[in-house]
Amino acid sequence: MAEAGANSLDVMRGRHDFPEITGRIGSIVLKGRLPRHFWTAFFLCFLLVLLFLYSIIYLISVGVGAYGINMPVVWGTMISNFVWWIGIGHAGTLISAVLLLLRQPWRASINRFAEAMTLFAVAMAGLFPILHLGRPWFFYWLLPLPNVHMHWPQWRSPLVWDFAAIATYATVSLLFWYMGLLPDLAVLRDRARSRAAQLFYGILALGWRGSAYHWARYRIVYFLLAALATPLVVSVHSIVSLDFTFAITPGYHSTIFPPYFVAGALLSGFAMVLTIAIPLRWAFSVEDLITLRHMDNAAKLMIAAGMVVAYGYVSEAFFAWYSGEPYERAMMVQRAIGPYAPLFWLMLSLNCGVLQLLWFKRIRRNMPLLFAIAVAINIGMWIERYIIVVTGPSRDYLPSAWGEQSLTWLDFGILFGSIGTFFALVFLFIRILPAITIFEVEELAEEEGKLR
Amino acid sequence: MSAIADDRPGPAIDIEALRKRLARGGEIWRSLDEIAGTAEFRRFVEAEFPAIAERLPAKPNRRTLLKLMGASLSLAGLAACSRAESIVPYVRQPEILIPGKPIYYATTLSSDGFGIGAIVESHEGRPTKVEGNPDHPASRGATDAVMQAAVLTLFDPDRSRTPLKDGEPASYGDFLKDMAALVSRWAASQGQGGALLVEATTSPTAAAQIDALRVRYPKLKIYRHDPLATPATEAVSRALFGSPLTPVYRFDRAEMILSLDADFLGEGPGRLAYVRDFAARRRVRDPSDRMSRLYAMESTPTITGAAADHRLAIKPSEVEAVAAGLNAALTGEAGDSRSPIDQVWMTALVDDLRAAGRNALVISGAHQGAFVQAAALSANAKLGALGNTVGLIEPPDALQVDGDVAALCEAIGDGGIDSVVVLGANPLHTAPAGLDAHKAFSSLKLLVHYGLYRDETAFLAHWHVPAAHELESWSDIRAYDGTRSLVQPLIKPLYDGKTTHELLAVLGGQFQTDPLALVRQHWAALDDDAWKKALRDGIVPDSAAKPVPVTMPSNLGGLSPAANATDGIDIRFVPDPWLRDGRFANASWLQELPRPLTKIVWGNAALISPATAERLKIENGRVINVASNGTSVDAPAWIVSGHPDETVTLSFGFGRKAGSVAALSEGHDAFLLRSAAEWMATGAAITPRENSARVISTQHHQAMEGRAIVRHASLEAFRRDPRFVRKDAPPSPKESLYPDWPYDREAWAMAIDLSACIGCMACVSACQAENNIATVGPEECERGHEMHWLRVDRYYAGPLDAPETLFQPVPCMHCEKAPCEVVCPVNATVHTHDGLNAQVYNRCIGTRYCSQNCPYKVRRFNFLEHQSFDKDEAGPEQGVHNPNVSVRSRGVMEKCTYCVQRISAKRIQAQIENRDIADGEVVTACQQACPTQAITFGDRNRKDAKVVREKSAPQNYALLEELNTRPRTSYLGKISNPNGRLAKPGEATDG
Amino acid sequence: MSLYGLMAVFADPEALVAAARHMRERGYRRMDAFSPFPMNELDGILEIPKSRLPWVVLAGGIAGAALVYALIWYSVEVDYPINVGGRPLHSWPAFVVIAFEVGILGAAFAGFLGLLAANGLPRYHHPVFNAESFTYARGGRFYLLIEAADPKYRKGVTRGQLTRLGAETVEEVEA
Amino acid sequence: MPQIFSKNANGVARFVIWGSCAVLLIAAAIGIILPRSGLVTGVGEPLAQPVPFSHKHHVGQLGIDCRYCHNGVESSSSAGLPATEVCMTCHSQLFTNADMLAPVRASLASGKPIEWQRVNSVPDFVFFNHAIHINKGVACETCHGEVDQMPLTMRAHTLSMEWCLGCHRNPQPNLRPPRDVFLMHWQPPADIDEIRRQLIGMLDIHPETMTDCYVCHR
Repeated sequence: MAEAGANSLDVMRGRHDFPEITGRIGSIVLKGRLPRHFWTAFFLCFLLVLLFLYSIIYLISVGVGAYGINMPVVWGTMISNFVWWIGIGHAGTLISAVLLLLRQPWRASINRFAEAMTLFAVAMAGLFPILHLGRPWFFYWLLPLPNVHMHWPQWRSPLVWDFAAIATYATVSLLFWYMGLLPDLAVLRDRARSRAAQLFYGILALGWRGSAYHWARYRIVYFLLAALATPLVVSVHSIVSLDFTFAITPGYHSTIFPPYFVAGALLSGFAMVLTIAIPLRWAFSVEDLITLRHMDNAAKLMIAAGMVVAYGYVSEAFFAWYSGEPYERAMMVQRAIGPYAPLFWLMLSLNCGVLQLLWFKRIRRNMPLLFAIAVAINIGMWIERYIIVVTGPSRDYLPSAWGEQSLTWLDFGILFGSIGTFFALVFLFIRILPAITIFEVEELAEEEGKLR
Repeated sequence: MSAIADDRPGPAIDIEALRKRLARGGEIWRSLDEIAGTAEFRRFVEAEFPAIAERLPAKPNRRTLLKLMGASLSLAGLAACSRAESIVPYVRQPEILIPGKPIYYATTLSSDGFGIGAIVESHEGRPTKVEGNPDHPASRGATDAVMQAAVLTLFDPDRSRTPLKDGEPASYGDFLKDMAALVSRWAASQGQGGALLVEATTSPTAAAQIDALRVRYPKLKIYRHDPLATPATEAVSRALFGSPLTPVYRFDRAEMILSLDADFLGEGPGRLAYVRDFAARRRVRDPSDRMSRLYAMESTPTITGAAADHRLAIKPSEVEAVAAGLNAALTGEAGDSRSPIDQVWMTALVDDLRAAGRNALVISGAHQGAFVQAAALSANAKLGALGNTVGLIEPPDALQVDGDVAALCEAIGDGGIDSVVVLGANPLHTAPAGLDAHKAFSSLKLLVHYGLYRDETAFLAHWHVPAAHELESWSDIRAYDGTRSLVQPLIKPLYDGKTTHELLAVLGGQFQTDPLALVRQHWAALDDDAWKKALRDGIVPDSAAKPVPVTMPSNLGGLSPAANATDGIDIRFVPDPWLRDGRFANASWLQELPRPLTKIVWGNAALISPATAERLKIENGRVINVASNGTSVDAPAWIVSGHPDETVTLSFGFGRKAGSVAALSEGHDAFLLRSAAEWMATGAAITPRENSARVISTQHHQAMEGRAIVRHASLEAFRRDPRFVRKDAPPSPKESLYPDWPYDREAWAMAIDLSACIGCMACVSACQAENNIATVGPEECERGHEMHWLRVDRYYAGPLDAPETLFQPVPCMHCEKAPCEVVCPVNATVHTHDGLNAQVYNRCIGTRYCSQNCPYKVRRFNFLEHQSFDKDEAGPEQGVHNPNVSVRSRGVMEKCTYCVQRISAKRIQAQIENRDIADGEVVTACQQACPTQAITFGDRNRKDAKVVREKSAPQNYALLEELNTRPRTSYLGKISNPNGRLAKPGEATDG
Repeated sequence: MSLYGLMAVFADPEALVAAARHMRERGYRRMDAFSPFPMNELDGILEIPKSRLPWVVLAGGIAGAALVYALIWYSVEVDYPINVGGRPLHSWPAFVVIAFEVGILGAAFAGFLGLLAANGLPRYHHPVFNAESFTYARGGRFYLLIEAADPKYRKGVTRGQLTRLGAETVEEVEA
Repeated sequence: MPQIFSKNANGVARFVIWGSCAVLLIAAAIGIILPRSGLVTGVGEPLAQPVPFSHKHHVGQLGIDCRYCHNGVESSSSAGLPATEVCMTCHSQLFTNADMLAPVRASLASGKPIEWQRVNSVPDFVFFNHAIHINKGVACETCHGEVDQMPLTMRAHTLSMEWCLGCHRNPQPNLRPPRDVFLMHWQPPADIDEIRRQLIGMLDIHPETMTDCYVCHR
């Protein structure tokens, strides 16, 4: 990655004309000339998809006892995976929605795959609450359906709120994403040579023709959706955090959770954005469209979010002590010196320690290093969620009931399986849809007057 | 989901079908794993039980096997069962029987040969639940864990179900032929070369039959083999009074009790009665109440020591010295210098005993040597307690025999004996290590074994005959105090088992006998009405043995301390509290029931003290080699606070491989180390091994972490401040954000008296039996998947080496502001009009949020398919299921329901009779089993209710009340009565 | 084959804007502009009326929230009242959360469907696609369409005017 | 650029959109109706029995009381099925060698019970108690329908939780004086509403307690 030392931090480098932009972005999809390592990577992910399927079948046919949970720690990796994926989902919406509202020009070239990332992450997240159930086949009992056994959801339960939040979030993200895609689909429709491609993109494009009248309404609605997505994105992870804060279990029962979960979500989200963007821009040599500026900004947002998370850790510990609750205190001490202590300290060193490197400009612009840090943060954030899930119940009110859970192969099979599936989806997306928003990049080029 | 749903008269056929399929079954337990391999089996399981089929390896893992017993059984029997729901009426319906209504019978269960009265609940001819018989002196309405499991053993698919000749299935007719031959031979030779090996029994009929045999065959030898026998008792009374006598204690009169290594709360045929009286003397509700005081000196931690006000742990070999010292002190001589306990302690004790005078009571462990027992008796005599708190009666199990199994082996060795009939005993597993029973028995011309299981002895036997379970038998039996009672069958023998009396009759030449007639004719004295009454009441009126007046010789009958305290390790042998000598090793309920103090399940360990562990650098689970006179066993070590130093406790009952359940459990066989019938050995050696072994315990943390969980105080402290439970405990909020719900009809509530609870685990076992609670096997227990709705927490307080032990039964608290309910997304756990925290299994989808949010962690989750709720496929052990309780499927949360099925039954009864439910009408399973009556249950809205009186006691408090969950279950703080002049154990610390 | 209108192709946005303004000043009303990305200037020039979609979105949001809250209220108060953990039947703070989420959902759907409806999409067959020159394939082309139905439309005249405005090509589009 | 789609593509698109909406609505309707229809609940479908026992004949024509065969109904949770003996009390005299009754005679001879097919079944996790209903004035007829019209026994009601709760929430309309519970085609007197109001009080019926989960699920 040559431009490690470069100092020009434009949103877009070099001069482009529209055919060149559409051409380069469109050809990835239409010509399908993809580097070999793309396919190698996809194949690896596919193996993980198979692992995922096997694990799920095993889990459902044998029972949830097959993975690490037990008494007293009846929640385990399914929940932490869920929270982790939801968190990753957040950066996408944030980039596309919030930065749109804030009129941040640099979002243009990364929002598309950020949104895609959101969708796939939410899709993964959506699976876990169901896999978590003892009787997954009855998951629909969380819905208010007319039935002969007078069954209603128990609306006071945060799990029902979750259900609503996740469903809404997934749907809105999808709509938002699809709206953004419409003009680009039109472009692909027109570029497509083969009949099949024409029909495929043509049908998806809904006959978009870029009329000024359409654009007028389009702008408004796109903006409104962004305005809706912003409070939504905050509410979703707050509600996820309510799953914990609503409980009286020590270590769950903390008012700091909602903001601190949202910050954590952003941290892991941007970490994932970088984890994808850095290889992507290199593999398809679009460094001039996804520039160092993007990477740099993302890194800065990470450290901002990361510091809020760090503050969250501190205040969690502080209030455990300040509350004077013996149970809270004992739990916090146990977290630091108990059976889960190694994980706890590893988490701190990753999410608070490693993060600090991002203060340095030279590290922020060193892509391999930045990539490594992003991955480290992803790991750290998963551990954080797991710590939160298990340490509370493993050290709650009655010492006689104290105990730890030990993970089985199934926990990891499902975690890595889901990661593989996620990336497989990302690859497919890159293959069949424009990973960079053509029309916005063109608009950007227009505004920046970078036309040849 | 329920095994046999309430509204179907099916079970009638159940038994029929059962008997049919079992007749065809062959000896199942051996074929289990083989079967499990076969393709046919796979097909069956895949069809009936996908969950397992999926997980079924070529060689099925142990837990699967445990669960598959039923499946493979039904394979043997009803492989071709259909989904179509068919219902069957009776062909001839018994008058007394109305389908859907349980019937209760009085009978007597045997515990180590002695009788404990029981009331057995029977549904359409299926015995499903054992309760205590209030009229029986040894039960007084209480039961213990082992009795609860009687119904489980009855339906155990592993039971031997056909006669075996040289291991091959044979007909009972063939057996009779061979017996006829034997009988004629004996008749000719007056029983020359013949021997009978019986186990401990108190059955008058059996005794009479044996005497008859003796008359018939003068040369026939009778031997008795009871691995848990305590012969010293008889020896002592012979030496002292010239005739065999056995002591009976009156705890209702005892004010000051000294236990010399006696576990009278946990061991012995009279334990339930003793526990009741003991607890009654210690029930304090008001500062003016009095309570007895218990000093305990014990050589291994027991629940008696845990209940003691002062407890001393001493090496087994030092007990004699203590006894000698005590006697000296009582007679006023100078204290024995060798006494291992300090003088202050001894003087305080002696003063207390003297003060109590004839109301004092000194008990010696029945397993103790002659000297200790003699010393105890003489101490009682000196205090004038003999005849008041201690009475001596002729031993109910008296039987004139020619010796024990050792003598038998010797006789076989001399060639004096060539044919042996073993009645029930299992010498090849339980015989002392010294003698080579296997060699002796395999040299016999004829070995006949009669027993419930095809056990180690049966393998060697030429003939094995299945025994009838005690719930299938006609017999009679005597209780610890000599009371005679009858044993009547609840069900026709499932596997054509024979009663002991039938076998004895066969040996007497009567080949076709009616089991009832055999017993009835012995009771010819009773006319039919008296007989019926005896059956109905469960006892033969005033048949208790009369105390024999004795005079104490001054010189202890010449007995003196035998063994002197040697250096080196002492070994203390104990029977496993549930499995006894291993006879119940195949009862999964008992295997999985945590041992009172160690909380160990599915195995045993070598118990040692922290100090000893420190000295030998042993940690929990490290395998140690215990060597004593030549032999040695390897066992994982387990460190127990309050265990005497330089001593190791080994328990019998484990290490058996016969029986699919028994084979699952780990643990060592302590019989391998036991020479003769001793209960302790000295001069042993411990050498730690490199490896460590798995010891499964259900409680991993022993301290209360300074939390006010078990709130306890001494009697003085209680008198100073009756509301001590409030002292430096977090305040309980009174107000709540939410308006209180009205509970204007019933409001069920429970009170648990922690002073009374001795941690005997009877309640847990009863709960399991009543509520169809699954057993999950060792692997799952290790992972923390056990299912007991009610657990008894055990905490240690105070110094590590001499801690105070505190028990706390923890069922569901039925919080009025239940945290679990608010978080359930599907309304699967909600409140009822009478304030129950109801759990609706069929609505639960298993988010487990409720358990996550339960501060008491009393909810249990079906992590895997632990038991089948499919009637067609579940096998005979479903016969034990309570038809009024759903059998829960995989992925469903469950918990204590306050025995809602009992509440419903009583309410329906009351509603039909148009009246309110009376106080004390609804009795929960745990409450009914509890020998100390620590648990009270009732309607909080009735001012006169017993539970209201209990809850109004000053020491009443709710667990974690500061959380404002408003529990319906509350506790009465533990009050102990230590001697003010001595250090009060754990008084200052914890809680 | 009737005539739908005249399609003029311009190289860059500025040209399109200028052209649109001129034609507007010349009194043409039935015209439309097509561009690869939104161009705010055109709104004013073409006098595109203010969209009412924001109100639709608001309505959708309120409807969603209200409906679901009503459903919840009915279920806990009327259909099956149960004492759950001693909490009041109508625990509104808990219910508001769900109402909020569903409100957002309603709003989003209203916005998206509203947009499609207002824009008459999907419309796979449209006269403008008949124009040879009309395509987004080669990126930025900017089109101005004068409909034949426009009162001021004169075949030759209009074409001339467009050409003079710097259209690269002017082509007749069949309906 | 040539058109990609033909003229009627727009029509097709519109049809697909509205069509799919319609399909969804229909699916929902089916989802609501089907579980309550006889197809699923089996209401009105007689089952084949080993012996074609006719309640119509025994109850309708001969007028045998319910309790003659179902003798547990007043005191037990289970109404009980007649033992083979009970059948034979009459059929040892009547139709002694009717082929129809061969299974019954065989059963008595062999001691093997007759395997009937269950008609009115509830799931195993539902604990129904006949005695309490009978004693509180809920007639056999109310749940089992007019069995005296059934040549072969069939379900009269869905026995779904919905249906049970209907009465448990508001029992009054289904009550009758307990002495009349075994009557078929019972004609309520004119002042039945008043009687029922009194019954609620006299029989000490508390609807607020009858919707607790554990009333049926334990």
